[in-house]
Order: sequence, then C-alpha cells, then structure tokens
Amino acid sequence: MTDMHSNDGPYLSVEDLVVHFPTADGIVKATDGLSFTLGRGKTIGVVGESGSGKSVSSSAILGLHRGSSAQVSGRIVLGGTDLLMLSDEEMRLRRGKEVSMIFQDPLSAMHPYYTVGNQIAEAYLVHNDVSKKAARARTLEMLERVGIPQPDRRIDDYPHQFSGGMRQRAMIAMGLINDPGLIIADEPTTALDVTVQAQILDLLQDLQREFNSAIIIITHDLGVVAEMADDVLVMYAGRAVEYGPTKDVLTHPQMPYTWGLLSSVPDVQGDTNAALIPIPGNPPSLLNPPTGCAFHPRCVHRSKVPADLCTTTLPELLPGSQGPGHTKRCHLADPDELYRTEILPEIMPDLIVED
Amino acid sequence: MAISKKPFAALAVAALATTLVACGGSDGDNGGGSKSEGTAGGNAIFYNGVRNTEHWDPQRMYIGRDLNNSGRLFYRSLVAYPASNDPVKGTTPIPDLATDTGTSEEAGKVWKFTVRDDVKWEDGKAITCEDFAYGASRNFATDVIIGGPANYLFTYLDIPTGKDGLPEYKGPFKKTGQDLFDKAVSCDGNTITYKMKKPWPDFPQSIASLRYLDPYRADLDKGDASNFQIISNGPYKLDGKWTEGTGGKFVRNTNWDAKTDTIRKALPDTWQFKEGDTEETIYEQFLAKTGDANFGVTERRMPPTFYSRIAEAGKLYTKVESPFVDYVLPNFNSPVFKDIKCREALKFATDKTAWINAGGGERAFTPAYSAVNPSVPGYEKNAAFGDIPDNGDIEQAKAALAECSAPKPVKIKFTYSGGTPTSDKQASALKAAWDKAGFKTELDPLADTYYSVIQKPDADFDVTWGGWGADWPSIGTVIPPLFDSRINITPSSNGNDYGNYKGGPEVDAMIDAAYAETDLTKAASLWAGVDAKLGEDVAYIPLEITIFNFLHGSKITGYSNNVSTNGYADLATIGVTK
Amino acid sequence: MVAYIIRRLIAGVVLLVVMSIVTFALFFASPIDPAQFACGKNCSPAMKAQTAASMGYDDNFFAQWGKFAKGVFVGRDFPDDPKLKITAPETIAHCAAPCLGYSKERTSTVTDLIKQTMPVSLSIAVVAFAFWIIGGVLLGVIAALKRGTLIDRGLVGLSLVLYAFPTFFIGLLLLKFVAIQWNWVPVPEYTPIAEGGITGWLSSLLLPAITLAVFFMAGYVRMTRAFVLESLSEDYVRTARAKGLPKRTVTFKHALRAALTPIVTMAGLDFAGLMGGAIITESVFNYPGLGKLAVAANTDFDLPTLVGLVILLASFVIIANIIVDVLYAVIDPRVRLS
Amino acid sequence: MTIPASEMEGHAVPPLGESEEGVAGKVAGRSPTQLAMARFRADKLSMISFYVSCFVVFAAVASPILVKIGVFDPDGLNQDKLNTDLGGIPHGAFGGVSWSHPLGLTPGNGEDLLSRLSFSMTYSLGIALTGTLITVLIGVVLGIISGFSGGFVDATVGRFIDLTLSFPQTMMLLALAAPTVLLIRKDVSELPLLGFLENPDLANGLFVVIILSAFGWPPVARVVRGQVLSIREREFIEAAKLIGASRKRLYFKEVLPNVWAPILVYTTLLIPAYISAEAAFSFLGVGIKPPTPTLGNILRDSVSWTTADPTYFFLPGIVLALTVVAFNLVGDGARDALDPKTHR
Repeated sequence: MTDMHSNDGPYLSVEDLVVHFPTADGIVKATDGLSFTLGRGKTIGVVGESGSGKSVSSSAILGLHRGSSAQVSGRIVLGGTDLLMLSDEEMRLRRGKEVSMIFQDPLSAMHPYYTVGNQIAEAYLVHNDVSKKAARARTLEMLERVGIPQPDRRIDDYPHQFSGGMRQRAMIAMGLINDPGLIIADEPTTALDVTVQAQILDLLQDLQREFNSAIIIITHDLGVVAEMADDVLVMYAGRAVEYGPTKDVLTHPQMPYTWGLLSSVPDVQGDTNAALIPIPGNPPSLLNPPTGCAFHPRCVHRSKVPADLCTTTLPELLPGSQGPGHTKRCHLADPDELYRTEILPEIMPDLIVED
Repeated sequence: MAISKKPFAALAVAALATTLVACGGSDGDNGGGSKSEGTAGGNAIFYNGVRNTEHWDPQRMYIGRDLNNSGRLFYRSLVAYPASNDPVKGTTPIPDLATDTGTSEEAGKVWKFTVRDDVKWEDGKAITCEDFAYGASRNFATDVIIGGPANYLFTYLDIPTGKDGLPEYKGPFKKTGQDLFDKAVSCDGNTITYKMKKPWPDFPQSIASLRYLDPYRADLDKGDASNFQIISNGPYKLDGKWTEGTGGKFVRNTNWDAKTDTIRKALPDTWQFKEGDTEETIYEQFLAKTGDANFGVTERRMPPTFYSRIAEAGKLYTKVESPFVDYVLPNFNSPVFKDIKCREALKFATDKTAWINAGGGERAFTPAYSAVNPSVPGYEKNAAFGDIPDNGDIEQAKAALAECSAPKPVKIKFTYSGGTPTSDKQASALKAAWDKAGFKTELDPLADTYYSVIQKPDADFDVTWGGWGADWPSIGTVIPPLFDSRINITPSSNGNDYGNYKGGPEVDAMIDAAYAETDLTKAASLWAGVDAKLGEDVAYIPLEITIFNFLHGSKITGYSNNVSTNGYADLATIGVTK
Repeated sequence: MVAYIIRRLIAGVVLLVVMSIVTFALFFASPIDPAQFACGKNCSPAMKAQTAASMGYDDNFFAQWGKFAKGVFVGRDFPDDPKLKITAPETIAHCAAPCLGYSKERTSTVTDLIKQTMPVSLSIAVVAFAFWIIGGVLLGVIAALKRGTLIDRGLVGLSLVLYAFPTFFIGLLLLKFVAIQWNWVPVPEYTPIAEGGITGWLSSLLLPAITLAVFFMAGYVRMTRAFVLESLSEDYVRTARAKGLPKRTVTFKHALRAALTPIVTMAGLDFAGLMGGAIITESVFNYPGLGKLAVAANTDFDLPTLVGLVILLASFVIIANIIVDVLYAVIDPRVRLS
Repeated sequence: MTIPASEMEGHAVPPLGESEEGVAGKVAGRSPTQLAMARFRADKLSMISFYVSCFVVFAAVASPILVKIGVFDPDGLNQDKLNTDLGGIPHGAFGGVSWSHPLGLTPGNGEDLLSRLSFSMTYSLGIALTGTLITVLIGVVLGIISGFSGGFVDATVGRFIDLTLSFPQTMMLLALAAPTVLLIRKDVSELPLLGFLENPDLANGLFVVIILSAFGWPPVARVVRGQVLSIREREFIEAAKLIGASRKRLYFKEVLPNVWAPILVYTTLLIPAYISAEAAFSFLGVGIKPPTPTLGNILRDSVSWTTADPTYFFLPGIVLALTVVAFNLVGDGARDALDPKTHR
C-alpha cells in the first residue's frame, strides 16, 4: 500500500491551510494560506522564528485544534483522505497511528505521574487490540530500538528519572510505536546539547528509512534542516515566504528573511571573520500583521523595491530564478544578484572564492 | 432580665412574689396558664435554653430556674412552698421533709426542725438529721462549694469569723474548726437545731427559697466532682449522667413515696432537660406545634421578634409580671457622679419608655419606681422617682445639669452587659435620651467580662446597668446585698454595689435597725425608709420590671406560672397529654 | 519514608510545645481573672485566693506551664492539696495522663470533655466533608470541562452567591424553614450511631453538614475548576490527545489526576481544621461538639478547657499536614520525601 | 471567610503560573499591563462588579460625611414610628418604607436602615481593607525575604508559617476577644499617640483586624515565596546583584515589581473574604458593637426578624451578598486578565 501512495501524488498535501484563533484581543492569524506537499520517505523542514505559525500548522495537521475555539480551513490530504473532512472520532483513530507527533521539551510533554513504559504502551494499546503484556513487549522493543540502555529496567522509570536525551528517545519511541506514515517532529532537539542532538537526528533518519515514513521537522535551526530535510519551508507571520528543495534554498535563498535566518546561524566549520547578522526588530503581531509584505518593517532591502510595494501589496508566492520548484514571497527583482554581491561576502566569505 | 443575662447576673435569685400580676386581656393572655388537670404518664421536656445549668449541687445552686425546677422534681428540703398562685399561700412555707415549719426560740436566734422518719433517698437509705447538718456544713468549704448563697449562713450562723472575713470553720473536707460548726448546728435524734448570731425571723423562707440547707449524703460527697451529681429524694431521679451543654433525663424515683409529699404531682413518667437551644429555636418549635416541642416547657422569655405572632399561639401564651427589677447605677467613684446634682440630672434625663420600647415595648417591661419589686412586702413607690414622667423630664434634667460641677458637655461612659442585639438597642435608646439632656454618652458594651470589669472598684465607667430580684420576700434580701458597702466593698471588688455607693454611718445604722427588727411588717417599713434614703442620694435609677412572656408546648397540661416558682412554670403540677 | 515521617512527628511535637507555651503566654497575659469567674459573684478576696490556689492559678507562668506539661505525661490531681489528700481524698479529682487539665466550671477533666464532644464534631466533619468533596470537586470538574457554557457560568455564579452568605445565615435559614416551619426533616438533634443506627446518625447530621458543606463547596468548585483548566492546558495532555487517546481517557486519566493533587492537600488540611469543631455551625444547630464546648468555655473563661482545645486542634492540623505530605509523595512520583 | 479556623482556608486563590507564550503572549506592541486592562474591560461581568464595588467604596467614603451633615442618621431613634405592642416592628408596609426612610426602619429603636447599611460599609470595608493591607504586607515581606535569601531564613519563616497555621483561628478569636480588647482599651491606649484606642469601636475593630491579619498572612507569604523562587534566578536579578545592588533594593525594587500580579489578585480576593469574616465574627459576638453599624452586627440582629419584619431580614443579607460577590468577581476578573491561561 505504501507504494500506491508514492506512485500517484504525494503522501501528504496541505492546501491553503488557515488557522485562526479568536481571542479576547481579536483574531490571531496563526497560519494563513499555507500549502506544501510531502512524499513517503521524504522529509520537509519547516523553519521560522517562534510564533511564525510552524507549530500551529503542524498541530492542525494532527487535528489537535478540534474542540478548541480555533478556526481551521483549507485541505489536509493524507494518503488520499482530507483530514479536515473527518469526524472527530475518525481523526482520533488516525492520530498516533497514521500521524504522530514528537514534541519538544519531553519533560513537560510526558505525564509526570505515569511511568515512561506505561505512557508508551498506552499509545500502542489504544490503536491495537492486544493484551497489556503484548503492549509491554512492544514497548520494550521500541525502547531498545531508540537506543535506551537496559530498557527492561528503565521501562518502569518515571520521566523525571530520565536524562533529556533519553526522554527525547522515549518520545520518539512513543511516536513511532504504531509505525505511522507521517511523523511531525516539533523542534525535537532544541532542548538537547549538540552531541545528543546529532544522535537524535541520526536516530530519526534511521527510523525513517526503516519505516519509510514522511517527516515534518519543525525547527528554527537551519543546521538541522540542512542535515535532515529534502525540502524546506520558511515561514514568517503565519505564511510561507520561501519553499523549495533544501539544497537550492540554502545555496540560493531568494528572500531577505531567509538571508537573515542564514546569516544568524553560526557556521560550524566556517572561519572566524564570518559576521553574525541578526535580524533587526521583533516578530510581528499576529493580531494585526503589517500591511503588504509582513516582513517589510524589518527588511533592509525595502528601498530597492520601487513604489514601496512592500508596504502596500502582499507579494505572491512565485517561482524565482531557480525554477518552478523553488518559490518565494518577495518583491525584489533580482534577489540572486543581491545575495551574491551583498550578503554572501558578509556571512560566508570563504564561499566567494570557489565561485 | 438579670436571670437571662450573662454568668454572674444570673446569680440574682427570684423573689417569692406575693402577687404576680396576671395581666388578663386580649391575645390569649391567661395569667395562671392552662388549668386543665393532667393525667399521669408521658414524657415532658424542659428547655434550659442557652443558659446552661451551672450547678446541680444544692449548696452551690443560686439560679432561680434551677432552684425551682430541682425543688419540684428531685430535691426536697425541710420546708417548701406549695404549688399555688395565691399571693399568700404560694409564699408561705409548708412542711416538706420536716414535720412542721420549724419552731424558733430566743426571738428567732434558735431554730428547730424535726425530720420525717418515713422519707428516703433514691437509693432507699432513710434521710436523717445528720444529712441536713452535713448539707449545711458544706456551705463553709469556700474553696470547693463555690457559687452558692453561703453568705447568708456566714452572716447569721453562730460561727466566729476569722481575720480574712471568712468563718473559722473550713467545711467538711478540711474539717478545720469542725467543733465550731457542731456547736452551731446540732442533731438530737430527728430534730436539728440551728443557732444564730442574731435573730433571723424569716429563716424558714430562706430554706424554702434556696437549697443551701438541703440534706446531703456525706458518703456520696465528692466535693467539686459532685457539682452535677444528683442524689434525689424527690419523685424523679437522674437517669445516667448529666451532660453540661446537652442536659439529662429524669425518670421516676421508686423510693419516693407520694404519701409523704403534698406538693409534687409528678405526672409525667420522664422529664428530659435540654440545654443549648436558642429562644428562636424553642419558640419557633412551640409555634410550629410539631415534634417533641409539643411536650415542652421553658424558662426562656419569648423574644420580641415573636410578639407579632402571639395570636398564632392562642392558649399556649402566658404573661406575668416577674419579681425582677432593672436599674442603672451612677458610679460614686466617677469624677462626674460624685456630684449629687449630676446624678439628679441623669435621673431626670433617663427615659424609661425609650429603654422599654427598645427592649420590646410594654409587653416586655413595665416601668419601675424603686429597686424593690412591688411584690415584696413593704414595697413603696420611691418618692425620688415616683413623680418623674416615664420618658424623663428634660427641663429639670437640663436645670440640674447646669448646676452639675462636671465640665460641659458632660462626657459619661455607660458600661453595660451587652452582647445581645436587644441589650445593645436598649443602651442606644438610653444614650439618646441622656444626650438630649446634654450629656455626651459613650456606650461600652461588655459581654462575658461585664461583671469582672464593673466589680473592680477602680473601674472607669460613669454609669452601669444592674438587675436584681429578692431572694425571699423581704427588702432585706434586696437593699443590703446591693447597697450595704460594709458587706460589698472590699479592696479588690465592690461585690454587688457596682455603683460603689457608701451610705456612711447614717445608712449603715438604718440597715442594722431594719435587720434587728424581728416584727417582719415593722421591719418592712424600716427597709422602705432605707430605700427612700437611697433615692435621695440617687444611688440608683430604676428602669423597669421584667414581664414574663411565655409559650409552652400544645400537649402540656396543668401549666401555671405560680408565685411559688417566681412566675416561672411550676413543674410540680405539669403533665402531658398523648 | 519512615525516617521522614518520624522526623516530621518530632518536629510536630516541638511545634506543639511551642504552641502550648505561646497559648499559655497569651492567656496568662489576659487581664481577666479566671479564678474570679470560677469563684462566682459574691466572692470575697479570700475565697478567690482559695479558688485560685485550688486551680493552680496562683503559680507563676513557668510553674503553671510546667505542671501542665507534667500532667500531659504523668497526670495530675485537682486540687493538688496535700492536706485535702488526707482529710477528704474523695474530693480530689484525678486527671490521668494525658491530662490536658481540669475544668472547674464543668467539673470534668478536659480529656473527658473532649472524649464527650469529639464524636459530634467528627461526625459533622465527616459527613460535611463527603458532601463538599463530592459536590465541590464534581461540579468544579464539570464547570471546567464545560468552560464558557451556561452550565459553567451557572455553577461558578451559584458557588459565588452561596459563598457570599455567612455560614450562620444559611444555617439559621435551614433550621428555621426546612426543619421547623416546613418540617421536611426533624429538628436536628445529634444521635450517635449507637442510638439511631447509621441512618439515624446520618439524618441527624443532614442540615449541619449541608450548612458546613455549602460554605466549603463554594470554594472547592472554583478551585477545582481553576486547577482542571490549568492542567487541561498542560503539554502532556496535548501529548495524550496526539496519541489518539479517547477524550474520556485524556480527561480522567491524564488531566484530572494532576489537577486533583493540590485539592487533596487543601481538603486534608480543611478536614483537620473541621475536626476541631465548626464553631458557628455547632452553635446554630446546638450540637454539643468541640466547637460548642469552645464557645461555652469561652463565656466563663474556663482556661483549662480553652488551652486543652487549642492544643488538641493544633495537633490535628499538624498530623494532617504530615499525612497530606506523605499522600502527596504517593500521588506525585516526582516528590521525594527527605 | 472561614472564618473560619481553616473555615477560611477553603478559599485560597489558585496558584498563578505566569503566562507563558500562550496565544495572547504572542501579541507584541502592548505591555502586559495594558493587555490585562483591555481584557478586564472586555469582560462585562468584571466591569459590572467593578462598578458595584466602586459604589460600595463610595458609600464607605461618603457616609461619614453624609452623617456629619445630617443626611444620614444611623443611630437616631424613631420609636414613635414603631408598633411597640408587637415588639417594636415598624408601622407601615415593608418595614416602614417611606420617603424619609427608603429602606425602612430597624425594629426596636426605629433607626433608618439606609443610613445604617451605608454607614456600615465604612466600618466593614475599613476593617476588611486594613486587614487585607496588613495581611498582604506581612505576607509579601516575609515571602520575599524567605524566598530570596532561602536557607536558614527560609526555614525559619517556614516554621513560623506552620506555627501560625496550626492555631485554631476561630477559637483563638473567641478566647482572645474579651481580654485583648480590654488590654487594648486599658493598657495599649495608655501609650503615647494611641489614646484613641480607648474608644470601644476602634478597639474592637483593631482586634478583628489583628486576628484577620495574624492568621491570614501565611498563604500570601507562600504564594509570594513561590513567585520569588521562580524569578530569583532570572538574569535581571543576577545583573542587579552584579552591579552590587543592596538587599533592600533587590527585594523591593527588583523582585517586588515582578510578583505584583499574584499579590494584586490575592488582595482583591482577600477583601470580600474579610468582609464576610467580619460578619461571621459578629455572629459570635466579636467585633464592633451597635449602635455603631457594621454589616455583621446589622445582620446579626436582622436574622432573628425573619417572620416579624421580612424587609429588615432580607435587605442586610442581600447587601452583604452583593458586596462580597462583586469584590470576588473583580478578583476573578483581575486573575483572568492577568493570567490568560486560566481564562474563563
């Protein structure tokens, strides 16, 4: 059956997803018209500052906003069925089975009162009609798989008795125990230190290969994206501002915000005179986002656009110079040129040479 | 009023009213009460209300209610009053455990009684003369037998007094000076003899009114621990133990022989005593005519909040004038009221009507014109108060105040026994009147601490409240206890003389003369003379005489507010119907 | 664990000692003379002195406290008068250990008074506790789950209004109308299980318990609601939903368990407080419990009883504290007792 | 209210987690305070109760003046308007309602009920507010100090809290009332500047305040301590330490501003609790006595007139309930506004 998906059309396609929260202070447009596709065994990285709508969109895919005040519209087609059309019950049955989520900060994401094993087994029991014993066996197997030492002893520990990395592994075990087709990993490594990060990411990739599952990895760390993702989706103020194959986007970013993100990543093997250019200003209010291009208040290249389009009209998400697969949301006429001549020398001097 | 007030106030004991005015008239008043004859059997209830019984020990009892009830149900003494509402009959002692009402010699300095030989304690033991002697002796154990009217014995009984003002006999527990007592109180077979220091003409009445000379069982005496122990010699005995705050149940005493007892009808099979219910609860139940309350009687007065519902009650309602008088006392130690003029100003300014209205109106009180209750023989309207209008005389008050030496406006502090909404209302009513006359009154309500405060001779109040009823029908049990500075005022306390009034040699002489007079009628008029003098000095300002407004259960028979029980329900005659 | 409990108990005892001293000091400083009260009105200075002596009020502060403390362990005699021991031993009341003192006004040892009144207060406390926990927590949870709906607002509103009326007000109304005038239930009169059996006992407790429960329920509804709402917004609840667990499981297994933990603490301590007698409720319904005893003892400055009660009630609270903490550790694995 | 020993315990305020990046937290531009204000204003119920509370406060402030200038006469007698044969209930319908006495008269003395109720606010609210202030003051100071310095100090305060909490409040209230009030009036009033305490009303009031705050502070201290612990490690405190700020400055300039939210909420919820506490105390005979009116002593008298004078019975009860509810709702509103997480 997996083949069937990979053949006709993508496994997951999100079309014009809108998530709005009515609050006492007005409507918060957390996600506004987001679209992307994802095939089996593929990974997409969703990047953006906190509050750019990454997490919100992904929980929308899981249907976690159901029963809350959130207004969700658009289409989320997973393996041929539109998740938004499903009844709450049908959605619940898919949750954790076909789509599962790996949360950041597993300490708060795991229930402090129940043992790790208990919580993982629970996820298995709810979707499989098996005995507690079988579930426990399965849990052990998963813990083993995610690389928890002596799982048979740790299975009855409580989350607070685990180390950060261990907890994250346990989370992953919980997410994968029903080998779901789609895994959403929400900042899976932010809480961890670098070495552990690497391990977790490797683990995720191995598992992906094993189960041939699709992964949405949410992060603000382009390093993670570079390592994991086939495609990358840059989000700003609830909208996709750049979307394309990872390599492409990272080498030829078309949108000043992406430049900003790139420039604010300390380049691991890069040389020391690489300047860190933070993005000036704060993330915009989602209550009343800026007119035109939501990024314009922080955009240094605004001047280069005639008739202050940036402030007046919202740019479409259109293919740039890099072909149809790579779209961007920006008024700049020739971002490539600008990037090569102005930005690159600043942030990655060494790259100039080989050019 | 005093009775229902806080702890010590209650110690003032009911008088034997020679006349309890049965106020006839509309809305079901029927003075005596439901006269229908009761039949034996059934269970009756007595509601003690919020004022718990403090002692069942006969030598320690000093509260009218408890003296009455115990006397009607389980305690008998040498003499007692018959259950009668007749002003004379109801207040003349008749033989009870004695064969006669006592014979006096040496003009009332020696009293002899003969104990019946056919009367028993609840355990079947015969009641002996020694039991009476022992009972009397307990009054002298002043560290254990506390709270009773022992003072009378200390004053009269022929036992020398030590330096500390206490008798040299220390009671049957310490036994110090036992021989002194045995000389004063002696048994000869069944005949007991009491020897006095000075004549005591109305000694039998004191026995019938109080219980301090009841017999007691030496072999069952646990001193302080006997406080709630009841050794019955009457028709009922305590079933189980008495629980303070809850009450107890009384059942028939098989060793009581009706033939020996002309007073107690003992109709119900049991008497349940309930403590702790508020007036509201008790009276709501009486009116609702449901549940056990139908078999209930109480000593608590009907709160004014119920007056508008008296019609509902119909025949269950009774109303009689009580033997108590309430008054205010100017403090003779206060800078303001050491001046007679200021006291007179206060006298004229006092508005009895306002005070009465605040307390429930003419149904609750009737104006008083002396500290002595009209029911006490020899009562006379005190000239000093008789002709002032009940709502005061502002003009004279202002005039007197003008001559008052105190700086104007005359600031005074009225310390009273507060704590109940009614008492607070009455106080503010009084304040309003005084202020109208030109005083500037500060109200100082005290609840539990009231007496411990005002009894301090150095207390800084200017006026205070007081209430009293005669112990037995003699002004001798009203004026000396209240105004004889010699027996009241000590360095640490002013006793009952809250106003710290000191009559000086003149008044002291008058009192002694009245005491010395053995002819009761002559004595009465002498007492009236003393009262007049008190009026001139404005030692007190009379307010009102409490009127008893009662309801009782609808299944109660033979209910009657007898003079013999100070206007309270006489349990001797009460029965219940099915 | 055991070590912890023992340590806490020791701390508790120390606390009690301090308490008793503070209490003694407070009453010792009081300008009111208890002997005066015990002695009565027509009481000469000499008589008062004797009374004070027989009650032990003539000693200095430390001597009095010392005697008290000694009494707790070995008991004491009242009055402690060697002469009387010879002439009339039967008049000496012995107060066996643990002796909290002897009440002259009530001519009974404080321990007996407590034995007598404790069951009443305990009964009211237990029944009321049942009412308000079941009622309060249940309604609170409902309100939280139905947040924003009419039910929610209704419940919160109601609890507020009930909370706004003082206990005595509600109690008096219940007594006057429900019991006496409409006669729906008999006028409450405490009946021990021994007499009335469970049903008699329960029905005799109905009104007082309700009166008391209403008061606490109001608080508990709102508290529970707040806690549940808080835990519903926790990450682990989101995780549970992400797992695809049914709503029921999410709510009851994951959300409530965490939410109710603090309630347990609250309830434990409140209950302890109540065992000491709900003074107002007991006075309104004339229930002879610890509370009523306290009121009575207060009207005649019966110091031994007052002090005894304070110590007793304090020990309730202290013990409850320990139990609650232990319980907490049992419920919440993160809490380590040490 | 709880009076109660722990009869008051039941109404501890739910702990306030500081609002993390919840949805509303994302909203930039306006300060948290402004946001809270906006939210509060948006909530009708809170606003209504806010106005009611304001009215109550107004009454409390205005009454003494109105009494002075003779508009109100809380203890003037009108016994002529009473039916003294029926125990002194007012003539006329609804407890003697008339133009001159819009809410009727009190039985017995016929005082003007409107005046009394209005003037009672001055005392009841006065007691509640002073009590709350002192409670919060003690709680905050001890809370901050113990939370901040930790170690020995923290432990000591902790024990102190235990000691306070293990005292049976209502019992102590009863047992200490009479002696303490005597003490205040006789001895304390001897002290310089304290002469006014000879006045029984002030003495009684002071006693209630003392009891309320003496037993009320521990919860506040705990809440504050918790807050302090949570912010103690934050950078700005470190910074302040580094620039060598004095302890006092640290406590009150740096820490206090960051724990004000829970304190505010707690305060607004304490006031109504203390108002009904005063009423409960009055029932036990503790507190300011008539003719000086307080909600408590009015209610205490009115409850016994259920049948005889229903108007007089109901009005005080309703006024008390209304006041308490209003203040509570304001408190709730404040909490919801400051902490969107527990939002309705």
